[in-house]
Amino acid sequence: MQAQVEQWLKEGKVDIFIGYKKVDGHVMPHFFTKENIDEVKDLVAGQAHYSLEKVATKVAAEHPDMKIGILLARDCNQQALHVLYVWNQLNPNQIQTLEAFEASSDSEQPEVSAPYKQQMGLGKSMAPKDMEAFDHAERFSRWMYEFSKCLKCYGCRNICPVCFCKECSLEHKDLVRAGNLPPEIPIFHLVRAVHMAGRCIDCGLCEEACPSDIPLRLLYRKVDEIVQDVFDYETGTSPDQSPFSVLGEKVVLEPIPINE
Amino acid sequence: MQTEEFTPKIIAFMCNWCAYGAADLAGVSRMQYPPNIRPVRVMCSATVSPHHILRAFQSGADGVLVGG
Amino acid sequence: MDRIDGEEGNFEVSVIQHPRYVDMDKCIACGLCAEKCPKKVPDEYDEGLVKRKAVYVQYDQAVPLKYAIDAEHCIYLTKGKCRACEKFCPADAINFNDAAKKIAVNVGAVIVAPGGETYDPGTSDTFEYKKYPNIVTSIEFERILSASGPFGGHLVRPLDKKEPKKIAWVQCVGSRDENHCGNGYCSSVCCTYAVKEAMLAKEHSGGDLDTAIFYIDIRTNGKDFEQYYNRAKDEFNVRFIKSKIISAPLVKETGKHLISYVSESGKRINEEFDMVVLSVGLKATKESAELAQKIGIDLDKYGYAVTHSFEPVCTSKPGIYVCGAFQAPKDIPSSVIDASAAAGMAASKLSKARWSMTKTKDIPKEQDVRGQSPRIGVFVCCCGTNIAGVVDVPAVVEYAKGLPGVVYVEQNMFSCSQDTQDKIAQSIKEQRLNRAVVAACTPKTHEPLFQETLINAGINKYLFEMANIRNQCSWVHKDAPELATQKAMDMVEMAVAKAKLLEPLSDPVFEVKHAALVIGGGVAGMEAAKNLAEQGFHSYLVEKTDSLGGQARHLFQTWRGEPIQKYVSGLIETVSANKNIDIFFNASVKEVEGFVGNFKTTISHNSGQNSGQNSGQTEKTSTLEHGVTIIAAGAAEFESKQYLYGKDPRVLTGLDLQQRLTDNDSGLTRLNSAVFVQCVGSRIPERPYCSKLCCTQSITSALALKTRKPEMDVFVLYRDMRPYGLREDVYRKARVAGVVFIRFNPENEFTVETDDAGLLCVTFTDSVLSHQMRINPDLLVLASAVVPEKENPLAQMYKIPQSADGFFMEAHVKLQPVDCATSGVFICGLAHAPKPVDESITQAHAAAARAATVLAMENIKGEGIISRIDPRFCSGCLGCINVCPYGAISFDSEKKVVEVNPALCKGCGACAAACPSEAPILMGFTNHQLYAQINSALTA
Amino acid sequence: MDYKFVPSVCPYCGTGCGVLFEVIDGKIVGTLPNKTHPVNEGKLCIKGWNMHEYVNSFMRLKQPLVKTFGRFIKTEWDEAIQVTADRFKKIIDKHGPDSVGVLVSAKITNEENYLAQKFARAVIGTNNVDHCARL
Repeated sequence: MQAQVEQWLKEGKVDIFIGYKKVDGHVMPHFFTKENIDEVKDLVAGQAHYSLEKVATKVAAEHPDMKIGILLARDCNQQALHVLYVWNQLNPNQIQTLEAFEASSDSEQPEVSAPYKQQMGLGKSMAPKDMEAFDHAERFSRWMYEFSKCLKCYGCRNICPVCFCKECSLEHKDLVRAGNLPPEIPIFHLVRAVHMAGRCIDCGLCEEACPSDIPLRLLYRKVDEIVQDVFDYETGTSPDQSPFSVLGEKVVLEPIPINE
Repeated sequence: MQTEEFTPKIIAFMCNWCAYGAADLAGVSRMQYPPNIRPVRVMCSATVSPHHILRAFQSGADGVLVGG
Repeated sequence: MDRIDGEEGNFEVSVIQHPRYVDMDKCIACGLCAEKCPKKVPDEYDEGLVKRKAVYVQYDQAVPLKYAIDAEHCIYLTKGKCRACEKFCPADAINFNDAAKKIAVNVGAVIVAPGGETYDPGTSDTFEYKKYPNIVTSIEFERILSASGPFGGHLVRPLDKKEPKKIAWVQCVGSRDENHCGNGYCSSVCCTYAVKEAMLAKEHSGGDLDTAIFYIDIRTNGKDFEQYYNRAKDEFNVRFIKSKIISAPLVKETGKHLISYVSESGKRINEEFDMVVLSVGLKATKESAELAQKIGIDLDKYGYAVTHSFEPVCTSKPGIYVCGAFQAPKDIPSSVIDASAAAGMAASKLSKARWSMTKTKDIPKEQDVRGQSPRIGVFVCCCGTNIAGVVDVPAVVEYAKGLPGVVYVEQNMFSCSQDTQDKIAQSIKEQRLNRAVVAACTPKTHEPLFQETLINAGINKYLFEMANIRNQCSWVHKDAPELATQKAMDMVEMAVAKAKLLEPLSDPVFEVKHAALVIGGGVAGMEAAKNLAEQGFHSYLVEKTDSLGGQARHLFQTWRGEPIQKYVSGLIETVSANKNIDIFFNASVKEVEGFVGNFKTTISHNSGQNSGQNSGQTEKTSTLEHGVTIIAAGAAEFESKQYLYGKDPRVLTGLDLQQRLTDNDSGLTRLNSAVFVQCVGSRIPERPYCSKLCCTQSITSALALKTRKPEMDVFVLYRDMRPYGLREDVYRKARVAGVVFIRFNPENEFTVETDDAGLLCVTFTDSVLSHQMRINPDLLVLASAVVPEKENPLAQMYKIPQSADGFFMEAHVKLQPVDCATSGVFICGLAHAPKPVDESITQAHAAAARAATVLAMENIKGEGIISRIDPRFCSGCLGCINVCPYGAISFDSEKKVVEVNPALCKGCGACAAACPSEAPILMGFTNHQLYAQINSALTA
Repeated sequence: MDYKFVPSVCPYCGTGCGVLFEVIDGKIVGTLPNKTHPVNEGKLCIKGWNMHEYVNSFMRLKQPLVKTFGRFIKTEWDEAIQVTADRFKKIIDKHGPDSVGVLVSAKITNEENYLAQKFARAVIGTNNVDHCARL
């Protein structure tokens, strides 16, 4: 891995390589360049939980011609790149990727949920289909409980590798009013969920960043599943189509009666 | 506790070229329906975004109809 | 029409306007007159299935929506007393003193479009239609299915209002029938409408309905109709039974009707149906015959206006044109094409008079209200009792007074009347209002009127909002006046909330380049260019080969027997000599930019203009500026890889034979037998459409062979013979002449071989006899499909979609059959759909007429309600480009943001919904405005 | 080229969350939570998430100001401290030390906060000390 990056930097195949380095015991993102090429020996992959893709978009915005190398430490990194290519936020010709040795994600490991959470809210390890065990009223009250915990830190959005809007709807004063805490339930999270449909790659960073442990992955998995069912679009698998260009034969959304 | 009959408040987004015209025609034909619907005319149902629907629910609507 | 004098270019026409007894200016269509009128009359619109009153509107969608008194039935007008309507009319609109008026007009051309009527099966009542209510005509059935019909769209039998379980359609009632009614022609429309009715009936009934269509030939030869027929067969399980039905006797006890027919396997079958629908044909009316006599135009033996294949909308009298079902029985798209063509033909003769009678209006200067705080005026309409009878209007007025931003509220009896309009304009000026809300009827009909009032008051017309408290409130909530009043208040509040946020908009104006680009130098392209040239517009005619004429160069005769070559060479000569037409040979379109009024098309072509012969010349590119594009790119004949085509000289395509007939090939008279095979390459899974023209072409070719050598054996193997409309005559003529038509089963083996003796050997299964048969003809003619160019690059360049079959798609199949979805692009000829030469000519003139509506204008005014992108918010994700159906959005790669082309944007707002950042703003319907409406709807 | 990630501690409250600053072309363009920091374990509050904004804010004070005749005038540290000390002295002389209160910010370090309360009690002589992280 280190040798490859060193070679790329020397050959000029990449101008900058975004990877990880251990600093004071913390694995953290690091820019490797030709100027500091001796640092490449410190390049690590490890249990890295940062969105290097999002960092790359910031670099690319400043330097559209710069050749950027990115370490793929988790399988969702590549998917995030695809999404960013699809939405024209990164130019695939500008990006070189290097797969780290441990390709599989370790964020998949669910954390243990306390019995209280299981009872009152939504356990973090839940899959959308598990939710279907509850009736609509139950699901509704569980979600409202989860949303009521929101501190409106915007961490889920800020950390999200595929959130790139210059102007975010979550700061639109007609949609999410400033000042209110918690944000008017549930609009903040549902607006975000709508935007995640066909964009979320289930990397789990949002849930990790959430100080209130709102099970955001479950929410976004659900909307992505709908997109997949209706449009047969699998988010992040291909760099060259957006869900808007996929037209379904005929979209039938079954109406579901509200349980009394 | 007294229970009142539930009359949902419904916001209807209606496409100018079809559903809105159809609602007009329902009027011309004097068809009768309950008065708890509030029509919002739009130029095409395509312009109705999830935001509008969420905003409607957020503002207290019990149902949202998109006609187009 | 009273009388007509004069000649082409100068007709004196006298028209009688019959009294309506209702003042159109005063009538507000409240319907009170009809409510009070005591006289009931069978409703013609609902085919007499329900009653109307003597004062009535013909149907709910009537334009203008104004009442009229039926003098034949009105009690006062027939017996001298009543006048109930007059007493109750709140608008004082009834005028019994109304009298017939004679109106004289001086015109240069006359277009006759009296239409036709359906055949009345009661005239020669073999079905006993008059006697039995469960035998209905197809038009009655349409009304039964309609939501606004007599049973509210509920499918029931008229006799006992029970839901039918089995319905039979009987085709060719009053068509293809010389015995009962003398209507020897095919009515063209009934097969497809029967298919539609059967499918709709199935949808209405929820699935367990059994539908059977009894037919002679299924003639679904219109664009995409064959696919529709296939769907009915395969997906909807509509039964299609080839059998001519002549009676359907009643089975006494059950109210059912018995139909007996012979099945494919030759068995006689008796089947009972709950309802029988007679698919009645079309016919010319007695009135149109009288009209024709007054005008002095010739009619054929069926009463249709005589026309010529090469001038399909010209009557026998110059300057008088015909369109629609008076020319021949035809469906909506054909009638609409005809109508545009007739207008185009008339316009080509009247181009000098264009704009000569226009007047311009003085418009007061528009005040700039930007930056002012809103001063909203609310005008609440009573609409007589229409609104005030249900909604408490004074309460709404009071409520409106308390709404933020409202500075003035007025109550009007009739907001749309002229004096109220003046009053509103006056109030706007006096109260210095900068926004206006009218709470009345629907913006669909009245917004333009009130916008005009705003313009007259000197404020921007987009500073206006309507609250629809009539059509969507008082009329539909009669029984809940309190709640209706509450709703009306909410609606006014919503309108005010939006009005507060309205901004003045301007309609963009674009200059028009007064030239047309016509792509394709076949008959359609040439006719279109010629028509435009005659209208005084310049055309660039782009032909991909080195000569004009297209497919028509191979054609021999029309079905009427008119020689095509003479016509084509004459047309080529006219077009080549016309100074208004520049022709480019060996030309192809390379690049297209721009939009309606301002296209810029780059073509490559050989350098010699107007001379196709020197194709050795060097290639050149030219960039043409034009306001419209007419696509007449044509189509080719299918080349079969089967049936020894290209391998045995005795096997020809339909066009090959036409070419030999044109060349008067002496070899043809040496033949002793010929076989025509229909549907070669058409109506098959990979090419499911019907090629429409081949049946008639084979018939004319067969007849031509028979004429040359009467003793020749001529066979036509067919699936359904489709000589629609008046072409049925030539089909009959061919059968009389001894051409043998054999229906074969395409699912069984069909082979063409040469046997040991070197004879051609055609083997097929006769579907009547279910026997395998064999013919050894001297000539085999493959009636081959019409094949368009799939993935034509023009589709991409002009952003006009192609169907799965490769034909260009029109904007609306029925109502805009020559317009494309891209404004300023029109389509005609084979590139649109398979069609014979006369229909190509008609469509070419229609395309020219539609194109002229753009070319005749100095500039085009766009709509103010379009999308704009706020570049500060755009992240350049291109999502909006994907969802824009009009291709109006493009990406600026320098600024990394998208832009909307105001000429292409139609204001649908799909971009605004797709954008996660809300960067696109649909002017007049901004998110901000919609959120305000939503909030105010729910705050009460 | 000056691209780096700089680990730091959030200055807002006393929790001491670990953050990373994204530095591109020498400018802080973003803040990320330190995923492995024992205090916040990869989470931040809204203030922490937006630290980079005030660093680059045009409203940020970069120089001491002295209010003279109702207007703030830019000055040097020596003068600013001198003026402050003089005014405090006058006030304490006239109204006693309890007429002064010290409000301390979460944006400074723990040690600085300690110094501030020491300053209040030992130098000014008052217990009127408070801090926004006194939750």
